Amino acid sequence: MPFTKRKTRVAGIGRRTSRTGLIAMYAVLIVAAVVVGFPVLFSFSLSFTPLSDIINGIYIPTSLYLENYVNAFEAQPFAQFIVNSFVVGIVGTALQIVFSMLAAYALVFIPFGGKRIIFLVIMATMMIPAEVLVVTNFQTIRAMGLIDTYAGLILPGVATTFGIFLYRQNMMQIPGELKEASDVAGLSRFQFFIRVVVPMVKNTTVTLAIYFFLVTWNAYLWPLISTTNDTARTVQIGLRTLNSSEGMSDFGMMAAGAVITSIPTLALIFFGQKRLQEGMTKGALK
Amino acid sequence: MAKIVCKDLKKSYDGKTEVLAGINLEIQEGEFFILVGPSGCGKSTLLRIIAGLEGVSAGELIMDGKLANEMLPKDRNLTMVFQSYALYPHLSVRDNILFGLDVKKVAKDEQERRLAEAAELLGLTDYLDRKPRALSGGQRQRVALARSVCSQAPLCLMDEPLSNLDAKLRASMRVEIRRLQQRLGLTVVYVTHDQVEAMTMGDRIAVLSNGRIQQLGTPLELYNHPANEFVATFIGTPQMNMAIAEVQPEGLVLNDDVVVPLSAEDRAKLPAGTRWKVGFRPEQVYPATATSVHQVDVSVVSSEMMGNETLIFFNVGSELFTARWQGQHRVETGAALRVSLDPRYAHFFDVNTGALVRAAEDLDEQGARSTSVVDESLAARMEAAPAAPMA
Amino acid sequence: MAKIVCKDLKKSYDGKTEVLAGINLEIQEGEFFILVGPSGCGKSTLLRIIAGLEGVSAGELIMDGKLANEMLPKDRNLTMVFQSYALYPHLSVRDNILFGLDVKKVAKDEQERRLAEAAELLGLTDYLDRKPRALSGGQRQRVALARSVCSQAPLCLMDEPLSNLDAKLRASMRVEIRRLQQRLGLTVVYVTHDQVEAMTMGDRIAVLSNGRIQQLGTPLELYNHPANEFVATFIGTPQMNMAIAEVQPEGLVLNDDVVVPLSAEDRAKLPAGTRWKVGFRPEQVYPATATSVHQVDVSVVSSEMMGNETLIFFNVGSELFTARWQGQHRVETGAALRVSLDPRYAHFFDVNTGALVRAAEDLDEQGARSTSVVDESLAARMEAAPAAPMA
Amino acid sequence: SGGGDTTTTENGKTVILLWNSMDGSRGDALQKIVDGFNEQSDEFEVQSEYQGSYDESTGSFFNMAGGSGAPAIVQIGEQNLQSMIDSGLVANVSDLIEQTDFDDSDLLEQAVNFYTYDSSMYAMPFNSSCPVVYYNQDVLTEAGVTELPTTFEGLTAAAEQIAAASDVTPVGLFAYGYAMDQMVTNMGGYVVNNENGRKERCTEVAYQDQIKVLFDWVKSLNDAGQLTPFSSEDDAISGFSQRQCAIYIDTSATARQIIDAADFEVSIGFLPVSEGTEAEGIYAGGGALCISAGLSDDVARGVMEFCAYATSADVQATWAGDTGYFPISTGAYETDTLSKIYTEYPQLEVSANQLRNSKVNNITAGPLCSQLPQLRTDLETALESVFNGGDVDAAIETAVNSTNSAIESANAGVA
Amino acid sequence: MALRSKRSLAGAEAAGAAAVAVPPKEAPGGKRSLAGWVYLLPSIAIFAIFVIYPFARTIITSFFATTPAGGLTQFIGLSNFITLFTDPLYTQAIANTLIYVVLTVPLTIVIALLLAVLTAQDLPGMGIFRTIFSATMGISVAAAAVFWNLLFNANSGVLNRIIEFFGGEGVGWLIDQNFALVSVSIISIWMNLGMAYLILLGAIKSIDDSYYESVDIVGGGFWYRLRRVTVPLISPSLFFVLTVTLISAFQSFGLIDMLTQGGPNNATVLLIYRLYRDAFVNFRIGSASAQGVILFIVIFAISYIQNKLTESKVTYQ
Ligand SMILES: Nc1ncnc2c1ncn2[C@@H]1O[C@H](COP(=O)(O)OP(=O)(O)OP(=O)(O)O)[C@@H](O)[C@H]1O
Ligand SMILES: Nc1ncnc2c1ncn2[C@@H]1O[C@H](COP(=O)(O)OP(=O)(O)OP(=O)(O)O)[C@@H](O)[C@H]1O
Ligand SMILES: [Mg+2]
Ligand SMILES: [Mg+2]
Repeated sequence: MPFTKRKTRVAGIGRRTSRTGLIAMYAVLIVAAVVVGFPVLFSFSLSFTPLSDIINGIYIPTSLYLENYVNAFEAQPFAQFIVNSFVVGIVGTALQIVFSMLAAYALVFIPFGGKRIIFLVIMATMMIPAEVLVVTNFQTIRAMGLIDTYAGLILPGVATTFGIFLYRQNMMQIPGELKEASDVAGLSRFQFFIRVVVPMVKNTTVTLAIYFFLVTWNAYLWPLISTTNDTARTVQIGLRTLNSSEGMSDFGMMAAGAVITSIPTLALIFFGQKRLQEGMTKGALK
Repeated sequence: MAKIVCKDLKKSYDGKTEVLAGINLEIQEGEFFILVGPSGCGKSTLLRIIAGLEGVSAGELIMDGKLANEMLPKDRNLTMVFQSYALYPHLSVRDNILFGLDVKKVAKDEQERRLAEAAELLGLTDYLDRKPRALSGGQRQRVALARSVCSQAPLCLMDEPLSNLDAKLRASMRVEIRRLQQRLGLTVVYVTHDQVEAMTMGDRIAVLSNGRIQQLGTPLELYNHPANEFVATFIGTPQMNMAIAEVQPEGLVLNDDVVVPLSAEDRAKLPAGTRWKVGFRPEQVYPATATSVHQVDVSVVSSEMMGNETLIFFNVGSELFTARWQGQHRVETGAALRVSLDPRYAHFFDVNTGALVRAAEDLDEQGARSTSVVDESLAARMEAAPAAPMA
Repeated sequence: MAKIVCKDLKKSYDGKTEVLAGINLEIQEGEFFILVGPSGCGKSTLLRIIAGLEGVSAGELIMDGKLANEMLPKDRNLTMVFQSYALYPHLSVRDNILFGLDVKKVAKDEQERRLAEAAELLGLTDYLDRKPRALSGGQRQRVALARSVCSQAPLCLMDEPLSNLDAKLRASMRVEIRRLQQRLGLTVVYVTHDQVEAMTMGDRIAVLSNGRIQQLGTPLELYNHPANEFVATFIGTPQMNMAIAEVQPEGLVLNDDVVVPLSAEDRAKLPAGTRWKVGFRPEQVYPATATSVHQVDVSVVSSEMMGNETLIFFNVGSELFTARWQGQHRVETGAALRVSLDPRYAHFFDVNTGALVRAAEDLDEQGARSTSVVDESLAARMEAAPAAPMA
Repeated sequence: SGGGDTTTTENGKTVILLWNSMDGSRGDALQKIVDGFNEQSDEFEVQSEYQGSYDESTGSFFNMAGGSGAPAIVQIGEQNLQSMIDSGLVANVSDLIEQTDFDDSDLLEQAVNFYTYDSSMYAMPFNSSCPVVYYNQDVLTEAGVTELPTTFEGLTAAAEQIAAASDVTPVGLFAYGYAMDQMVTNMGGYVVNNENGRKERCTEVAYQDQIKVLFDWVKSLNDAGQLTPFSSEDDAISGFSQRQCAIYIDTSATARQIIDAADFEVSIGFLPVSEGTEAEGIYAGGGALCISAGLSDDVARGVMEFCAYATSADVQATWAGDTGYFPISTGAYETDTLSKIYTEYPQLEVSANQLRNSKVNNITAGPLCSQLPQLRTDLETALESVFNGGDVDAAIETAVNSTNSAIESANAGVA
Repeated sequence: MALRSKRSLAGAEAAGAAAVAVPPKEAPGGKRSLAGWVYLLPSIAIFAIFVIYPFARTIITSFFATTPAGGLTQFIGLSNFITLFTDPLYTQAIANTLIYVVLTVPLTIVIALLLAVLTAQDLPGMGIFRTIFSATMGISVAAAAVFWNLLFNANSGVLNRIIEFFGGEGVGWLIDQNFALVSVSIISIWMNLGMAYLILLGAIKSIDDSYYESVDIVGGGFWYRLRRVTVPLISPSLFFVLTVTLISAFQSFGLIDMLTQGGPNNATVLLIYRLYRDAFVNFRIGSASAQGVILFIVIFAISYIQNKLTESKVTYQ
């Protein structure tokens, strides 16, 4: 076995595909890419187009028109929102990572009664629609005095079924011998966790970190409900606020807002794409 | 004092089938103890019980004189080389080798010293900063061994530690491990399926099958006095040729087919009874000479020439017999062959129970076939063949 | 007609290092062709090029007389047994074996017929409905073989197909594969690292190293006339003992240490020159007799008794030499030993290039050491040792 | 702040927390009012916080009520009034008016009418708008329509003329529940029973006859191919701007944007009634300010002070100019600010007049019903089914049943 | 690892078996301990407070009549449930939801699978394609609604302009009741594509080359490879994606809220959207709670059935 990192050469379509096959494949891909990418590119284009043009069906900017962005930033404290989103995203992500990791470790490596039930209950929570929970959670958060705080925004989401599930799948792939070898070497349970399990699930951690960040960044209902003012609000609320509920929307400004809120996440995907795709697979292997 | 004592040790994973059905053995301090047996017979299970990674269902495990059934692995002061290496993929070779030493509060410079020594010994000095994934299978196995060496625990358990090395490397590792064990006075329990390792490395071998120890003894005891048919066919390669033998007026009839003529002297020497299972080792199926008494004529099924030796296959009844001769011999398939099957070299087993009735003769009291290399007659015999110039 | 012809075949994965640096060979229709070589030498690569799974960087690959460089794998009408089995975990053994036959439009009843035959042959009949994961390593490998058998393609490529079987099973599979190949008249290209397989199964062996074919020939040609030092040490186990030899007045000096006395006749027979690399096979390092001319006294470093043979290690200069003697011989470490190192049995290699200067003598024109088993003198020699009753 | 405790700013002003639902540019306009108030007040500081839609804001208010961080003032939509009253969490504004000597004489009576139940006002009117009919005057002129129609029949006739004269589809509509119940009111019908829930709590809808007139009209247009259904308000606005239709119905709050964006002349007319009936007028929908119950006297005073400021003539005039809502204080109509705007955009005055000309009775008080959002959704659904060729009676029946059952189940909770 | 779970299962069976030869014993120190709970505590606590507790309250509330603010006023038994099931609009919401799930889930997976298959190989340009196809994962519902609204507007939308440019006839994407659910489904597929694509791509890339080489030698074509090799070998990932997509389809509320609000003619009222309206717009908390319970049961049941149906087809390596 060569130990160099090998390229995938035959997966999917086959290495020795005929020329016409290859052309067909690229054609399909390009069409798909245009279809998938179009909404985003189109909005990007709109964000530089004046509203009067848009209403009259002109979607391509004729000049570098930045007014929409200026308007968006003027209409909403986007800078503040972006900071909030980052704080909530990063802290929330970190906590979700830690919580899921600890829980998965217990589920995989520590024998104790009731494990199976616990796991099933955790899985079942995924099926509870979030909409029925927010009102009660709002009251809980309020009782804790956490309205309008980052903590209030973050706390209800720090335990995630998805994270526990993915970590569990990943940890189950850690050979039992590694635990046994450290038993023999005299490591405690926590030492094994820190020294072996945490580094070994690194890929999943990266994956989940990106995923959690995206989810937190894109969350809408809870941030809206659990905040009453702009101090802790996130970009999605800002975007929502741009959208006028009565009368006509300023398409250009909304497109600009949508672009503003999407840029950090798109950048994350752009740079994290590879890690994501590696780590995501882990969840599927039992 | 015995290092490890197993008293009627039983183990079942599912509460139904007993993987170990009552193991009794004592392993002495400083002994190199080998466990062999067919795949799935429970070798790894026994090793893991000794390590404390697996509980016992019944019986006692005594280590250093103390009942150890419930002792935690880390309190047993041992080290283990896992069949699958158990290397930590995120740690460098160096950290893998030193894994756990800090927990045992071994000082940094002492760690470095041991590391240097072990790496040197196992030829890993150049690889210390690599991750296991960048090592070949053989190198990985050596890292696992190095970890064991560094830990310097007095008891070392090894589960097929050389299985993934190529022949050349395996040969040198055999020598190194044995040397190390002797130098440090380690007690080693060693699982293998390799005949050569079993025969050359161990002080004693236990043959496990069906959850029980079939035989326990030195390598040569097992080879020369196999306790039963199972051990006889398990030890030695190519495996021992087995046939049902019956004494008849015309001689010893093998598998109702081949008749080995018997002299009166031969008949007198046969064990009690008239029907046995008999076993001939392939290297004791000789070509018949003009003076051979025990010659039988067989027809060659096939042959394999292997450079330094030739295997010749022929049928005895429904069984395929193998003869193993030194040198290269061109034998045509279907050729008639006259071989000598001397009952002196045969092992006799009870035809029902498979228990040994009588081992082959021609062995000294320790079971070896000759005593000293400076014996002139041996030399004569050994060189006799090639010394005669070819026509 | 030659089935496969490689003309100056080159392959590089990264455009820098050539994994194959110009391979020339012809494989005949119906031939059992074996590829051996150290790990990473390009055996699998060559096999995959023949299969069409890998392109060539330069040179020509001709199959059935047609240039095949760009031919698609499916058009080559061959079958391949992968080193990693390539069994589909979601398919039962049955479906794994039959995999691909539907693409080839083989009728259902014909499929069933082949399946039954292959399963029978490989002892898989009881496992047909299992999934691969419920099989042991050996059984999996047999399924991979069965798939190949069922496809009945005239060319079969096998990449270490027996590596995961235990010794007993491996022995029987060797025989079965060879038998099958002969019955169906298949052309087989077979990669292995196992000496026994290489020596016993192949019509011809190619030894690959450094991207080139070091030698191409029948197993015995390679054993008896190794083209160079590499082949000499690669073929044969334990490996050939090598030493630098120099003719001196007192005899042949090995590694500036051991002096082998030479008779005038010996000197006359030496190849031209005064300094070579010489190689003695372990089984030709005999104990010296009273009449031995070529005796040298050595001191035993260690020995391994293996039931049917004993390996004795001693130093010649800085090199460890091995002697391999039949039978069990108790040899103390440090004992003085007088062995015979007859230059007739030595292979001589050019000290710089390693090329063979002169092979060992004592070989018939085909390179085998004796011709017929019914030769009385052979029998005498073979049985001589044990026939003499022990004192 | 509202609820229990009172917070003050660093410079000692009492904080009045205001929850609003003014998104987009309207948010800026509201902030302007708040800033204006804060500037002139030494005692109070209003802090305005956006809480999503009226409905979301109302929900949050329910959850938050009484706790710290709860607002003193919450802006609601007309559809939330009954729920607010039911919750018991809002103050009786009439009482406060009395307590604080607030001068309510200038408030538009039509607006007061809507927010009053059982002779108590439960929210301070603030931002009102109403649906109107928009016309592409160029197309009308081209087709020879000289007068803006005021009846369905007139609209049909105009549509036919347009269809004959140009290739523009005459009428465009989107499912707009608010416009529909306003039209019911305008035609003189009760939207819900018990006199629009003004006599006692409503138990079912009462709009059937008027809605049938409307739907029949829509159906006839649709069958004649003279109707373009739009998917949303935005869709309708751009459709109208791009001459995909010549006539459409939308809120008056959009008027300025539409007039600005269109490259043709835009006219605005009253909602239609059936021929021969007199227009009853409309109710004052839009937003209003609810005041949290149980405020400290101090805060309550501040709240009313803010209300006084926010409903004052000048502020309302500016607000109207900034947003398109029309002023709810009569004085505002006399200000220069507004007359300037009306000079520039005479169309805006038309929409204001529609409200100001409305009669004042229980019909034009508008529906008081906790399930008003559901009622509108059901009407929208019904209209969409008519767009899609569905049977008018069946569509109405489905809507009636759905709304009635919603009202029943909601009433069970407060009974 | 497989052994580990087998062992515990075997242990459980043994406990129930009548005649036990030898009782299996845990490894020393492997005794049941409290340690597991310590590690689980943070997550369990959060789940208990923010999921289980509110859901329990939801279940209780579902049996009550409520004030708009959610106060319980009167125990009414199953009345909330009965009202729902006699409401034809609710039944329609069930039907819509099922149609929506059937439209989105399989298509999302099939499209994601095809794209993943086509881009799994390391050919030039694949990095760009992979980034584009996974990008939708980073788009929030709010942003997606903005993007697609601009495309789908029946009159001003670009899509219809493009269609008309090519001589076709525009479609009332979000307004035509025959198209609205399909249109929303298209957006939903677009949104969920990214994640499904990434997971499947990863899975395909981890398939050993030799499986494909084996097909190469036999000569199976694109569909044969897909059907006989790729799909079965990534079946665990497919299963995972199916489960996640299914659950999220049942819970996709944002798009509906922002694009169609359930219209036209209730064509896009999904269970979750109806729940949202009743809870957050109509303030009928009791009914909304009942809907929450129903939705949970439906998701649970369908996941369960899905699990049972596909279980045998999933092969873990
Ligand atoms: N965790 C387990 N649960 C149930 N059965 C087990 C478990 N581990 C091993 N077994 C069974 O116990 C028997 C003995 O297994 P063990 O691993 O000890 O064999 P082994 O002698 O080491 O074989 P090999 O030479 O193949 O390594 C086997 O039949 C195996 O199937
Ligand atoms: N896809 C690849 N990309 C780059 N290098 C490769 C690739 N495949 C093989 N190699 C390199 O080519 C050389 C030959 O590899 P190959 O697999 O043919 O060896 P081999 O003779 O089969 O070895 P083994 O006995 O270990 O199977 C090795 O050095 C290996 O690292
Ligand atoms: Mg084992
Ligand atoms: Mg290889």
